[in-house]
Amino acid sequence: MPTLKCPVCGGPVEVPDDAMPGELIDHDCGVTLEVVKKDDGSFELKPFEGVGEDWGE
Amino acid sequence: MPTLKCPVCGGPVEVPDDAMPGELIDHDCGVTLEVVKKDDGSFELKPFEGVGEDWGE
Amino acid sequence: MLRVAVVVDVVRQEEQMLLKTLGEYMDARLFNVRSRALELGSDGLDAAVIRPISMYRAAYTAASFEAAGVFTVNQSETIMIAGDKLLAYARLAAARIPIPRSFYAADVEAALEAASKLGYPVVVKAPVGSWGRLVSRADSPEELEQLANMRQRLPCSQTRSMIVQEYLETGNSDIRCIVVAGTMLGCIRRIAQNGEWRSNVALGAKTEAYPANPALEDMVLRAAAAVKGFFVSIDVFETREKGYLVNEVNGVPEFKGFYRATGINPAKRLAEALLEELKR
Amino acid sequence: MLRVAVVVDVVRQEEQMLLKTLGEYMDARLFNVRSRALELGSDGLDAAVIRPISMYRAAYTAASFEAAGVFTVNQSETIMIAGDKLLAYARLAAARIPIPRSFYAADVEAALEAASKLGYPVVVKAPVGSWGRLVSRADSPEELEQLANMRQRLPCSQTRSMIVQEYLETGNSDIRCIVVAGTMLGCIRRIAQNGEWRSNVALGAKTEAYPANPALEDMVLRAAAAVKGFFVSIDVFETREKGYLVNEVNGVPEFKGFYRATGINPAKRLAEALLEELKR
Amino acid sequence: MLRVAVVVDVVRQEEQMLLKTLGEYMDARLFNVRSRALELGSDGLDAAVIRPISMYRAAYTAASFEAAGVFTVNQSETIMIAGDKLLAYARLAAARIPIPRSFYAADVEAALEAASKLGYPVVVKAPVGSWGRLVSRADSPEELEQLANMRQRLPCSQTRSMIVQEYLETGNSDIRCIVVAGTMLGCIRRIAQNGEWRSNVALGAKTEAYPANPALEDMVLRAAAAVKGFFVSIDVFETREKGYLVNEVNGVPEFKGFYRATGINPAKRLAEALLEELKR
Amino acid sequence: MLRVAVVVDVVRQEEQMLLKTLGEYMDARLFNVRSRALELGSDGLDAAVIRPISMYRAAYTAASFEAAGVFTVNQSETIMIAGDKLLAYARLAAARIPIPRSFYAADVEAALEAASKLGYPVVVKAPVGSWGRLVSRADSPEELEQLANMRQRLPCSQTRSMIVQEYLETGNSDIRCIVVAGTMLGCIRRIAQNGEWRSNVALGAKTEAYPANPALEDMVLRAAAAVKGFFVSIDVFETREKGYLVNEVNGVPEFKGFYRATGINPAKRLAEALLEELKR
Ligand SMILES: Nc1ncnc2c1ncn2[C@@H]1O[C@H](COP(=O)(O)OP(=O)(O)O)[C@@H](O)[C@H]1O
Ligand SMILES: Nc1ncnc2c1ncn2[C@@H]1O[C@H](COP(=O)(O)OP(=O)(O)O)[C@@H](O)[C@H]1O
Ligand SMILES: Nc1ncnc2c1ncn2[C@@H]1O[C@H](COP(=O)(O)OP(=O)(O)O)[C@@H](O)[C@H]1O
Ligand SMILES: Nc1ncnc2c1ncn2[C@@H]1O[C@H](COP(=O)(O)OP(=O)(O)O)[C@@H](O)[C@H]1O
Ligand SMILES: [Mg+2]
Ligand SMILES: [Mg+2]
Ligand SMILES: [Mg+2]
Ligand SMILES: [Mg+2]
Ligand SMILES: [Zn+2]
Ligand SMILES: [Zn+2]
Ligand SMILES: [Zn+2]
Ligand SMILES: [Zn+2]
Repeated sequence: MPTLKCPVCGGPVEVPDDAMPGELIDHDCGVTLEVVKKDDGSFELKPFEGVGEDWGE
Repeated sequence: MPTLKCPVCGGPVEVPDDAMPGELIDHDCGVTLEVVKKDDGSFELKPFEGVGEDWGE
Repeated sequence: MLRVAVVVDVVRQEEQMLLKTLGEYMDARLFNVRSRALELGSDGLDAAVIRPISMYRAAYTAASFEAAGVFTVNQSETIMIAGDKLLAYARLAAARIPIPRSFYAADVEAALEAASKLGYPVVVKAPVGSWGRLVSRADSPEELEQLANMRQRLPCSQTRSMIVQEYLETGNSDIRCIVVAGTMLGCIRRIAQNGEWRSNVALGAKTEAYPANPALEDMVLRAAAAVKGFFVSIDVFETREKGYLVNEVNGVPEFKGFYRATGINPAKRLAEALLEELKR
Repeated sequence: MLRVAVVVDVVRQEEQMLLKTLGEYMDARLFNVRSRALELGSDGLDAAVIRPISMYRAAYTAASFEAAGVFTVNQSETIMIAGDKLLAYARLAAARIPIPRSFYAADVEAALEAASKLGYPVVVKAPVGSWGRLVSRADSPEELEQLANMRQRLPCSQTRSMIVQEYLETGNSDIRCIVVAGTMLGCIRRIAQNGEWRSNVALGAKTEAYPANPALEDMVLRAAAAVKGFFVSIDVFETREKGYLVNEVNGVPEFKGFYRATGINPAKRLAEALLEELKR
Repeated sequence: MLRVAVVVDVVRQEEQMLLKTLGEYMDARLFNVRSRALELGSDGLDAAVIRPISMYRAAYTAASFEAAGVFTVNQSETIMIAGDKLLAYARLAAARIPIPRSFYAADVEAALEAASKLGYPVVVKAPVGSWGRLVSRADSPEELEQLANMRQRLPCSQTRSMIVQEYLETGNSDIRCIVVAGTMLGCIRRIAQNGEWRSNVALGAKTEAYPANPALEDMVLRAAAAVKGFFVSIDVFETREKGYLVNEVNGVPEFKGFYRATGINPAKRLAEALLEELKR
Repeated sequence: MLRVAVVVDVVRQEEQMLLKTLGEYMDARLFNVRSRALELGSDGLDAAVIRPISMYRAAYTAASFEAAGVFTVNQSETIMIAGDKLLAYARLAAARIPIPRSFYAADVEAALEAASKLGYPVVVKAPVGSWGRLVSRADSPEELEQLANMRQRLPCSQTRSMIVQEYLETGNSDIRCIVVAGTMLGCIRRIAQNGEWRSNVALGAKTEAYPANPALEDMVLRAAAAVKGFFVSIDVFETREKGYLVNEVNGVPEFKGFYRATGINPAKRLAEALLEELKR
């Protein structure tokens, strides 16, 4: 399980081995992070923009 | 007092002689109309877009 | 080999299950609609399982694939109707499926008129929205007026629109039934958290398996058919006075909780049904 | 006597004509959706002519009447599809009716990808909107990126969604054809104001009668049928390279300018068609 | 001759009165901010009377004129503070002027905490807004939570922000006092329509003259000074328990109703005060 | 012991540094505005360091503390002015500090007028916003009209407002200088990513230390004073033709990149300056 750095607070974030781009992770600092695949195939985390009015189950 | 035509319903709208561009008039058809000055100096009516969140007394 | 896209905007557990399970039956790949454009009418796939959480992203990807004749689960028509409570109620009512007594109110005045016909309390909901977010209860005309006025300040036409509905005694719970290709897989009951009347899991509701019965199953299957749903969940109220009523249809159903409570894996059933459908 | 409601939110000249003309054939009354609630499934009418300017008000009143089996012009399905350019294009394309080459783009990155496939300039439009308001042209990736970024700041999911489309040489004009009950009444041409490429009357376009021809009529009638339209207008582009293409369908058509340019009164034709339909 | 602009976005009776009256004392011209750009720091005027109904249009035109040293009524600082109830309360409280007991709540949880300290009912208002539009009352935690949740759906940060405030027994009325250049011109009382607790004229309130008294006048003048207001109205609550409290300051005051009830013409007083100010 | 709150909505690296460093000098505690209500005028603290990312949350917490006489860094006035580019430009211009030539435009027509005076290309920005998000460039009247029209569809009055500004040749870079209590700590240069003209770090800009000089320092300190900033960053354009110009003031400055490039720790300097200030 790789540990990535939170782009907002700099703290550690555990990302599952089989993570997929598009997965969301809530972080302690108060931000939701999204798993994004970089061009070189590795993962990074990006703050996730809030949900819109039509999002739901 | 000139009578202009409502651009929405086609009905008559009475506009005061001393009307100023920017004046608002509510019309029967359900629309608020704004007095606008044309290039030739005469008046016309345009539907007035709704007020925003920061409009008030 | 059959080729299917799992279309997403974010990847929840459901989408991971779908990708894994479908991958055992066919060539399944992820399609992230946030980074890729989709040509209307371009081809190359046999089917698309539509999973964006955003209703419009779901409907628009489905429609784009349909333009090319790709089989979509669900089709855009189902997604649009299921995603819009008012259109869904109308479809169900037209098919003589029982629903809560409901009015469409475009404005404050209309909402007050509707409530005066229904009697208080009333439930007010927006056609679009989920997780209980735009579902409110008004106990008096004052409260309703305040609420309806606030609603008129929302920026989207659909969230300004109101469904004014009788408040039903449901034990603060509802029943979610999952349907795949005309078969009901099973049901769960969602029971609202203490102090909350809305039984959304996002609002803390607990889930448990709920034993089906023929009356329920019949109504649920008719509801799924009325919206032309291939893979949908049907949310049902059980009331003492009126029996079962359909409250909601979901065209991109979450099923993590369902799987946990019942042991039934909708992803597997969907994969099998899809295979069968595409062979035809 | 047959009873029909003319459902409005604002009473334009069109609605006055409809009320007057329908009143000569049946018992026609105004229904203002802004002040009156509408029960889903309540009865008492034979037909409803749906005329709110707001697309959702139109669709929701239609659906509410349909829940009771009232005949609606147009039905909610037509209004929803015609009111949403992406759903409309998808329906038309699925019916093999020619449309501008178009992509669905959910986000900036997707829009850029679409444009790089189409080549610049491209047209970017929102699925919902009219009067040319959310229709833009981007001449370069920089301009498109800026535009698409701005779009993502709009408050409603539907106006954030983008259709990225080839820019067509149309002489800055389009052809509007009006269809009632499977018959094309006639066509007008709208020619954009000087310096403007969009031929919306709201943006200053001039209108003139346009002589129909069998190829156009055939395409227009197939388009109306594809969206199940009873009373719709079909907007067509005429291009040197690709011939006729359907650009847009309107489910609550304005016809003041059409009447002025052609002398044909759609309200009268609608009244007659409605009478015939209801007698069946 | 002194040159003054009357800056507007729409022209109400107030602006017509101002233009006419100011015109008797100086060269007064209309400046419509919707059609004309304003360079920051461009000169040519002695004063600008700022009258846009939109708070930001008012503040931004004032600021643009101030960049060039033009005397503005009111200055942008006053307009921004008066236009924002939270900034205004803070300024008043810092100047030891009595206000309703109030909390700033950024979110639902914070709002519930504030209300539990205040006791129910509470008033919840947005910092920006008028005509009573975003002013609500919550009688219970359930109602407050529902309301606060809805608030979080509004599109602008300022309308999502909440002031949670004690509900005061005011006889459903307030007192509006008009101040010009450090002098209180007079007061009116606004009494809410039957069944309404908010005394906004836009919500049907009736107005009548209200006799001033030294205690009221002293508080009102200190309030006007605290926000550096040249021409403002100060809205005051009169309560049995706490006496007078300032509820609101208006930086672009309407005075049509004041004029009718008191016979005092604020436009005339403003013209004279402006003349005096500019002579200095 | 002195008591200070570090007010946050999200805890970035900056806030962690502040909390740790201030904690070495005084009793420093975190105050999360998203979960806690703040009474206007309640006491108990000596100072509050205002750090919410949301401008209004920052301004409102500052104002709430000021109502009780708590020393705030920055004060609400500074936060409101720095957070609003138009108010900031006006303040700077009134203090005779050079800024880009700028117009306030409330609507499309006004924007076109401003641009025709400036000549193309022009920069169009909203008063509120950061990270380059509402900063666009228009190369022609057509592009500007399209852009300005889109802007009018945004939901908040402030983001509909436009600053139309000369486009300056800055080498796609700007200089950020940090000021604490009247002292300039140092500067960095931010250079835009390839293909991007905006030098925001959020848009990929690189940072490097920038050696100060007396002319720059003088202008920067005057700018900080003009907005009454205790701890602010001043963003400066360096142009061949006009020399240094102030483009922006930040009232809740990010300083992670500054620290990395210069080795200067603003948190430490702030703690010392605060100690000194509070001892007085
Ligand atoms: N008419 C009603 N009477 C009683 N409870 C209701 C009613 N409508 C909704 N609810 C409760 O509120 C919850 C959310 O409402 P629903 O219509 O399902 O909207 P959502 O799409 O947000 O889930 C339901 O699951 C149910 O518990
Ligand atoms: N792909 C295109 N190529 C050229 N012109 C177009 C294109 N799409 C739209 N237009 C022009 O813009 C106008 C408005 O676009 P349209 O799609 O009809 O949206 P609206 O619903 O706002 O009328 C059209 O009438 C036409 O003149
Ligand atoms: N704390 C309160 N207690 C009782 N009534 C209130 C309170 N706050 C507001 N009101 C009533 O609501 C009306 C509108 O509130 P106000 O704060 O003035 O906002 P607006 O800017 O919309 O006028 C007031 O005129 C008053 O009648
Ligand atoms: N008038 C201008 N001329 C040239 N570049 C500009 C101009 N205004 C802004 N920029 C560029 O755009 C960036 C963002 O603009 P800015 O006004 O700082 O807004 P933000 O608050 O979003 O950072 C600036 O850092 C600068 O690189
Ligand atoms: Mg539900
Ligand atoms: Mg069109
Ligand atoms: Mg008030
Ligand atoms: Mg900047
Ligand atoms: Zn973090
Ligand atoms: Zn009219
Ligand atoms: Zn739902
Ligand atoms: Zn007010």
